[in-house]
Amino acid sequence: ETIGVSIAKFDDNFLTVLRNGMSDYAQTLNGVSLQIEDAQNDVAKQQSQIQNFIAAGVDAIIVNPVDTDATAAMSKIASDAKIPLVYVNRQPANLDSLPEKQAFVASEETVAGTLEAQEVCRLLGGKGKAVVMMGELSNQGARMRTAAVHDVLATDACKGISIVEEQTANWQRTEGADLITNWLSAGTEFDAVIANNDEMAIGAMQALKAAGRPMDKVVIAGVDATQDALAAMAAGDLDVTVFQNAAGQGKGAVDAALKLVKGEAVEKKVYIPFELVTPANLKDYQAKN
Amino acid sequence: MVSPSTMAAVRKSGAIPNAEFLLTAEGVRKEFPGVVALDDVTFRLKRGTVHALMGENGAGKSTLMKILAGIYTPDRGQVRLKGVDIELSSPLDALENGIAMIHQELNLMPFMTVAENIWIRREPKGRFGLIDHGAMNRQTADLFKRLNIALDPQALVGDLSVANRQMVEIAKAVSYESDVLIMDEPTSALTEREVEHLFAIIRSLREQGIGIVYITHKMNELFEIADEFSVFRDGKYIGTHASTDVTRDDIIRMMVGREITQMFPKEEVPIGETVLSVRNLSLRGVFTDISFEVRAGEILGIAGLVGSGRSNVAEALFGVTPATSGTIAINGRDVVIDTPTKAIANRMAFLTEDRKDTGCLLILNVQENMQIAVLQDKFVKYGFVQQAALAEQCEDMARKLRVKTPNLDERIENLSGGNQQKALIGRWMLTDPRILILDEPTRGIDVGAKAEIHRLVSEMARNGVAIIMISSEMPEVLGMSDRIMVMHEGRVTGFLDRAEATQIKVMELAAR
Amino acid sequence: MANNAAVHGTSPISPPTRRKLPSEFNIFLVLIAIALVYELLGWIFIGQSFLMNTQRLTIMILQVSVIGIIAVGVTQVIITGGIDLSSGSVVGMTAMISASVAQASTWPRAVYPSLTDMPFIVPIALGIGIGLLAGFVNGQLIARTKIPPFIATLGMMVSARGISKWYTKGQPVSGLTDQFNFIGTGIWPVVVFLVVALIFHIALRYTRYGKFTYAIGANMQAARVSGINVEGHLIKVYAIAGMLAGLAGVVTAARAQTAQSGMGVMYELDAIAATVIGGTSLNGGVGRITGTVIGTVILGVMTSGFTFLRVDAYYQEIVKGLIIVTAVVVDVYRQKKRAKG
Amino acid sequence: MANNAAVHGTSPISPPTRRKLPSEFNIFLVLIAIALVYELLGWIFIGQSFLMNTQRLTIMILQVSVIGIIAVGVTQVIITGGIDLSSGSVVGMTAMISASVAQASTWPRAVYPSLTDMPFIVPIALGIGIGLLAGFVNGQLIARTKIPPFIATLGMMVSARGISKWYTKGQPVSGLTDQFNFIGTGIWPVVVFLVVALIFHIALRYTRYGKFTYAIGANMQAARVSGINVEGHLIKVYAIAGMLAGLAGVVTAARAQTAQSGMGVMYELDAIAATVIGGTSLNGGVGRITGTVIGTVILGVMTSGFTFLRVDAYYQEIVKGLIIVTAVVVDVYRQKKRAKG
Ligand SMILES: Nc1ncnc2c1ncn2[C@@H]1O[C@H](COP(=O)(O)OP(=O)(O)OP(=O)(O)O)[C@@H](O)[C@H]1O
Ligand SMILES: Nc1ncnc2c1ncn2[C@@H]1O[C@H](COP(=O)(O)OP(=O)(O)OP(=O)(O)O)[C@@H](O)[C@H]1O
Ligand SMILES: [Mg+2]
Ligand SMILES: [Mg+2]
Repeated sequence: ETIGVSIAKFDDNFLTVLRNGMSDYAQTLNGVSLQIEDAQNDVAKQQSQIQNFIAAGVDAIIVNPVDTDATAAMSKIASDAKIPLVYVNRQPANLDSLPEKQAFVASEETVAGTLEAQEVCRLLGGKGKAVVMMGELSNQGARMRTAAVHDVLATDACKGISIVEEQTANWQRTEGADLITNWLSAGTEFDAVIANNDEMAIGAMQALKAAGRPMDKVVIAGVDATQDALAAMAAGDLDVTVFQNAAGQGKGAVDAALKLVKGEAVEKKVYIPFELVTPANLKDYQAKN
Repeated sequence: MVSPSTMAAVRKSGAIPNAEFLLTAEGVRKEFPGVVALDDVTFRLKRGTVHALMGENGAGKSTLMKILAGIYTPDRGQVRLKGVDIELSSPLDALENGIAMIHQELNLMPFMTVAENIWIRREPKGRFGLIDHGAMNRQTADLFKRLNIALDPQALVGDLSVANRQMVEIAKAVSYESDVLIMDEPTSALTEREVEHLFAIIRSLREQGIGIVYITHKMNELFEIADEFSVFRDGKYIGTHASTDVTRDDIIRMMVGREITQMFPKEEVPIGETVLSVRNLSLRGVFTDISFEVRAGEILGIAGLVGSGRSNVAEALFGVTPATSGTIAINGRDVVIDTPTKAIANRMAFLTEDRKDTGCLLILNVQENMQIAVLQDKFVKYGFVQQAALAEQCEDMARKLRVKTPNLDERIENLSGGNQQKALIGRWMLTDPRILILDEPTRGIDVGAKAEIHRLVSEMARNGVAIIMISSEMPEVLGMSDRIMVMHEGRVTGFLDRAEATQIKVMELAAR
Repeated sequence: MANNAAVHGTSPISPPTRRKLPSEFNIFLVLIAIALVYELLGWIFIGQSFLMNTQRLTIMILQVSVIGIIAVGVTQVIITGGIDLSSGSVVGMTAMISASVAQASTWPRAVYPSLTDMPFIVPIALGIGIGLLAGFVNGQLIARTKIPPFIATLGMMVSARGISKWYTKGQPVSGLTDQFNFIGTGIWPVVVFLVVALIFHIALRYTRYGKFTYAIGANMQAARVSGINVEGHLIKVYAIAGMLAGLAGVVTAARAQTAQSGMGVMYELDAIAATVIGGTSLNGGVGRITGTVIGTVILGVMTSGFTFLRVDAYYQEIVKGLIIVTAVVVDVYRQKKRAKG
Repeated sequence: MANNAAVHGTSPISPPTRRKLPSEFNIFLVLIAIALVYELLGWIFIGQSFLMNTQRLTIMILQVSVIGIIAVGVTQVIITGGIDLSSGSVVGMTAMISASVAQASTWPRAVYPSLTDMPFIVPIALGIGIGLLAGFVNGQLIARTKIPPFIATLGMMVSARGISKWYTKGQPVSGLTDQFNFIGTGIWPVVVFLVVALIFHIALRYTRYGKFTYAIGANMQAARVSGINVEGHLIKVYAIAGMLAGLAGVVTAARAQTAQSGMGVMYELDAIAATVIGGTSLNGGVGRITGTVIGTVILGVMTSGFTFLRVDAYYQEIVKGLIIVTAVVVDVYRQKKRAKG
């Protein structure tokens, strides 16, 4: 079987792990080949890729949506062509009305924000000042994680933590570092950095070090548990991250697609859980991702 | 065949081959798409002479010179430098072998200083191998002193007038201390005074044994400066003679292949009502208090030295750079003209002095060039251009003006300068103007075409058009004008009637 | 033609009768060549025809129709000797704004709950209008302040992207009415593209608007002296380019059935590439819409071909860059050769 | 000008000594103005000084030093009348490639396990070399095939981005040696930027390389007939621009202590903006490195100011676009005024 895969963005660390998980898994299966395309964060390009897949006669399609609100149109195109479709990682807006032979495999974004914020809250003892670094503003993951952070910090246990600054660093490490430096130079004081992803958290960490701030005075939290992040945690610089099982999602998506091709039944929603990573359980994750 | 670099090395060593001719070209052929620019052409330059090249526009003069200067390579034929066969494949080859050229079009870098322009690629170096700007400026000052040029070495070339830029080109060419100096129409932007200056320079170079090729369309210059001349026609070599052996009419016959009886076919036509009347027109810092009138059928010539502000007055009249004060009245009614669009609406037309910068749409074809002004208010219905009717008009006009082109779809940049000029005159004649302003209408134009343009201007005057003609060529102003207005440094210094006007009187007013 | 020469020439050198092919012909050959290479490789490696597949033929053009709509405007701008870097951002901005008044009342999170279920003409007109406005601002800046088009439109590019992010604080705008979505379905985007191309093909070749556009690009100063209101005309051209980018934004939103602030990123470069591949000169004065259409189709064919041949995504971009360059090199080379021969 | 008229006349009057301000002076005033506005707003709204803060002064320049390094190369390209769209992608590509030979042996997943713990000079030289090569290819394309620089470098932009994604299949390259990371720490990037700027400031003003660069941009035909090897020189200029983009890539990787294929996206536009804000003309022939440095600093001051004044992220881009345009408008306006007065 040939499966066409459209990934929102190739140069995204997390999605790279997911993509590789997928192709590594496909190689272990006999007669399954993947045609992976880069949608370059462009909804229209993604839609076109699906149509190109259909024209090329693939057996199934896996989509990591650029824009989760644009999935209705894609679902329709695939179901009109009677080709199975699996969404991965990002939750399609039409999840509750997915046509026949379509499914969704992911983790719940809000969980990432929640786990991250709860751990920060715990480490701070429910009191202090935090800064929030957001991913690209147009990205759903960024918005949902940020919203979850707000929700957690609004709970009774964590009300004592105030968000003193909130800005975007576009998922980027250097932008994260520059943002922190700009804040420090403005005299902003904070006890925790809550970042939407690890890259920005690492940038924050670098900037704080460069400014000579002791790392044990600041709680730094990210999401993804990338190799760099785990290394930083091992060094004692990063305090919190959240493991999203990218490879697991990729494998799940391929499995679901193959089942749909064979006409077997598949759950509409397959959730791969997020897992909190702290220095305590760091060792369990160093071999993953 | 000897390589250019070997020859250059020989020249540097000071060895002087004793050949009769400095530079020769034999059997040269050069083709451009659709045009044979040169066909089996021969040219020989003796040392210590000024050799003029004559020929109509498009005869191939510049093309031959560009071959000698290493810019084009000939399709066929042989170039010999001091008796040695050589293939010049770049301008650098030519320069290093002692061939320098002043091009027909100015070739300067406007944002660089005079000194930087002159010494480009040969800048004096000082400490650490860095360029020594002080030395470069001193070198320039020395050169200017030798050539008696009064220019600031540190001025930006872009701030200079066309005439002064031409002087910079001349100084630059001289600075190469070459054996052969090619000058392609160096005086087309100069007035009498700088021309005299240039001739002095040329004479002293000739005495040093340098061979000079001199291209011009001005007959009088030929007899004043050239020792011998060669004539080309339609890319073919016609002949070479000593300039003392022939008369002006002989040369014209060789160039054009027919007689031109009347150089300035000015007709006496009845002068009508006042069409244009200008009162106290001023443009701050440029010209002041210009007042004059032009009547139907009248040709008003404007004379003056280069930089006297004649072109600026024309531009102000046409709304290109509107005047800051003063009034313009047409047929007795005051009008406000602050854009060319309004000028055209008032049935004015303006042939600008710089064909390349403000005239031709170089990459468009001849018809597109001719029709652009008339489209302002004619041949357009509901926004659509009435192509068929317009094409016919353009064909007619091109035929009437004898524009030499394969067809009207030809890019105008492939036409010779004179034919470009005729097409531009056609552009304005199509608008059926009642006031026509011509700024240097025959600059760089050959004798035949010049006579034709003059005939056309006369014809328009006969049809009642009021004409203003700016010209730096004295015979042209004297020959064509009913009245001459003379300007000096932005002011009018006097008017002369056709009957009383002489070269001396005009010069007196112009230099006052 | 040969007759004319005799008429105009004072001495009739009869020119070699040159049969003139339109300049887009070159690039059309490049298109055919690319398609044939794919066809051949298809038979060899995939055992399928590349071209004999209506679905593929449709998607080839469908996927670039938005780029094509923009490119029609960009072509006009480039013919005047300018450039428009803002079109991609204007697509994003107009997609957001027009979608925000195209939402169905059934959608729970409408941007303007009181403006739901509008007739489809309202969001379309609004999108086009906003695009027009953005283009008008570009034109005003360029014509009045004389700053380089590159900078004026770069400023607009950055600002318009900012506006589209700010407009709903990054939230996508979804739940659009079926009426509105309709123009994005099936081959409607292709139809819109071709109609727009046809209109401006005619406008450029047969109207005064077109003649003035070329004249300004060929020599702005000469155009001014010939009576053209250069400033006014430039404003028109940039406004039209903006309007078309606005239309492209509407089509993009309708096609995705949602609007998102990141829409249209880098489209300006694809549109410029399509235009230049199609033979329009970045120096101004030269270019045709037919060429631009072919250039656009080349981009589409290339993309479909990659998927068809299962070219690894990592190589696609590398090869895409090569093809863009090669197409223009071939064009330059053939033109030079024709000029010589 | 009244004076000048006399100068240009034939009568040899000695020219009035004109006191000349360098043309970057305007833009320096713009920089001061922006800084003062922030200072003022700072006291009013934040109750703090904007400028009296060494940390902020450092980050202002640090955050744009990579852009600045690129802009030094881009300035030279633009002076020749060209453009370089590939610099951002070249940053990404060289960051990836140089980082891949800068990994420490302690890192478990090195790209080339046999090439770990290399002396820092190896990755730096490799990065610069790859950049040089990319620029050389740009130059060759432009000089030999005569395709427009916009297209040649657009092709390189797309291809180089493709290469950086393909190189490790999108995997980031981390675990770099401390030696290598060192040049990205502290104010080293600023030092690199300023040294590069100084070198090319001297090169442009006091060497033949510089004179040729200006001459080609001012009038390519004139440069050619003056004996300059225009093609050869253009290749040099593009190669140098590529080399500086390569250096910028190395610094970026060292600063982030990792390399990712998405690095440097859109940097080319920031670099061009800095260059043009600094007074370099896109028409060629005019421009100075000092201006470019000021233009770069303006971008940095602007960004820091936004954070300082807590400008909402959604508005930042909108305002950034406005500032870019305004800076150039002010410059154009002041130059016109000086030309008149
Ligand atoms: N680059 C070119 N491409 C095409 N045709 C050209 C080119 N250069 C010159 N020609 C043509 O070659 C012929 C000779 O041109 P050339 O410039 O040598 O004439 P010329 O004698 O110098 O004329 P003028 O007195 O007008 O300067 C003309 O018909 C001209 O149109
Ligand atoms: N755009 C300009 N910038 C600077 N100086 C200018 C400009 N235009 C004209 N001048 C100067 O104004 C003066 C008048 O120029 P103008 O061209 O009107 O003179 P002219 O008598 O027509 O001379 P020419 O025969 O060279 O055309 C000259 O000194 C010229 O250098
Ligand atoms: Mg000539
Ligand atoms: Mg004049």
